[in-house]
Amino acid sequence: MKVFLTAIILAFTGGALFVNLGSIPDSFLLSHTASRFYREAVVTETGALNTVSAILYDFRAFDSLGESTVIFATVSGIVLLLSRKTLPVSSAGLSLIVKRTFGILTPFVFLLSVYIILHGHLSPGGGFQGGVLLAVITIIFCIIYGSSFDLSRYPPQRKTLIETTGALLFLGVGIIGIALTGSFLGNPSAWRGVPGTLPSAGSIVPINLGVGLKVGAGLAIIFYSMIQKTLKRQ
Amino acid sequence: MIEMHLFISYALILLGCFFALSTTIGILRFPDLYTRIHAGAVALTMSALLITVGTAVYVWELFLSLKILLIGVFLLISNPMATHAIARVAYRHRIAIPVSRDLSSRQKFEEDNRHDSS
Amino acid sequence: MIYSLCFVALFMIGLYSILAQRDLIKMVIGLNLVEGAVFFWTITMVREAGGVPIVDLAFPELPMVDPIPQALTLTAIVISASTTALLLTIIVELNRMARTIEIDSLKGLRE
Amino acid sequence: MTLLEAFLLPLLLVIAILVVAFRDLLSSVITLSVFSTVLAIIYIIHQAPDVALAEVVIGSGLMTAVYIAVISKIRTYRQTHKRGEKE
Repeated sequence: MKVFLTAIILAFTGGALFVNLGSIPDSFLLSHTASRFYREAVVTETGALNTVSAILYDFRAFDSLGESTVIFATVSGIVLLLSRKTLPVSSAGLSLIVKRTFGILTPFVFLLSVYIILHGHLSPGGGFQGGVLLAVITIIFCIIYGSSFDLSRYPPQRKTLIETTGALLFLGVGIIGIALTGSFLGNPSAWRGVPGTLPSAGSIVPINLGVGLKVGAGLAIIFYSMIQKTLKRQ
Repeated sequence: MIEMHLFISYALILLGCFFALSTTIGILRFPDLYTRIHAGAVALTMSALLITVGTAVYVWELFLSLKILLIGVFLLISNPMATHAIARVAYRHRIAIPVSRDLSSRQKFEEDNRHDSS
Repeated sequence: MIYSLCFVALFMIGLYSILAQRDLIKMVIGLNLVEGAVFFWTITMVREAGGVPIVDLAFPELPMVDPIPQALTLTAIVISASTTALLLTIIVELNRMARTIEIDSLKGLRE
Repeated sequence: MTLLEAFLLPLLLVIAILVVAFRDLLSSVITLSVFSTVLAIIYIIHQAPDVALAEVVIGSGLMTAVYIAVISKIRTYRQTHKRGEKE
């Protein structure tokens, strides 16, 4: 009976999806509306070259703010669910060769993440991708060196501090936008340098930095609270 | 004459593809965990290195080529390290211990494990 | 056309994993597959040819693909990662409470 | 529809079927990371390098680590309680 029901649901959903997708006309994404505006206005209105970054952090920056709120709510929920008395049971880590090799490699991972965050308006990348690479450093510390090393280097209070700093940086740029341009998260034209150089694109660079810190610290807190073992009640 | 570096890059990439193919055949056909790791370590590092060098010759700009060569250097460091970690964990967890005729290697393995667990 | 077919097939595989598997982690994996299928369709639905959506200052009039689906997909990927992490945390807590993650053994929780 | 894509799309479907068909959770999760990688290559073919970067970092790096942490936690919990220890 259950197999029969599953087959019926699958067949019905697949047929409906396929019929509806086939009826979408080829000119569904009308190129003379929003996307044409974005394409034409990206250099003159924001100073950034990467159109995806310009949409995410300038034209639709309020959307990104809501997305940061979703990450904050997820981190809060996970920490609340796992908030028993926990004991950070640490493994001894892997062998000496692996530890030394990652001692060489980890600064380059950090450098790559900072590069991706700061060049978000010029090249592919931005706050999300660089932030997730920052969170990968926590995973490297927990797996290679054991989680007590991560606890001693970056305790959860410091991660929370970094996350709050990112969120406040985002909001602060928004309020400065109110003061300078009259609208929340507006891009002040005094900050825009020459397009194509590193100090350009106005408020996109600090928003990138804030989103990067927020996403990196949030995902690091999620991973760190997942690998903790529960303290047994005596 | 301007196409010379293109020929060199194609030759390097094709050689890298041959090494990758031999890696795949080795991983599929070898019987044991350790021999499979051997195929994945040596030939795969060689193939990745050849393909990155071939790509660096293909783009033929100074800074872009240097960036791609940096990726090759990191592959050269990290791939043997990963192989070492996998082999060490398999040895610790007694997966597919190689059976040997003489007892000395077997005894040495037991001593290693006793030393580790203590 | 072929992208729509591929999208429907991926969606069906993920939906089957959500509906028919007994393990809760397998159901979360199926949810990830469905999300991947939707991202795949959102990226491949752009029918205009063009380059990457980064303006080249030397040639500013070169055509580029539609950047809006890419921006939407980028937001959705991060949100799907947080959602998956939250679901996995709920599964860990459920395993502590009910001692199992099989869907058939969890029927006693209904009362 | 390039030649590379004609090879990658059936590969994507085969990998998705393998993800569902594996009975072992660990094999399934690792195959899911391979799925993310193939998806990222398809994004690069469709001129979306931002999305490809995000997909390969999140889907194939971070989420695999989170999945493996959860699976090992559940296994450890089961082994602890199979020995008869009560909380």
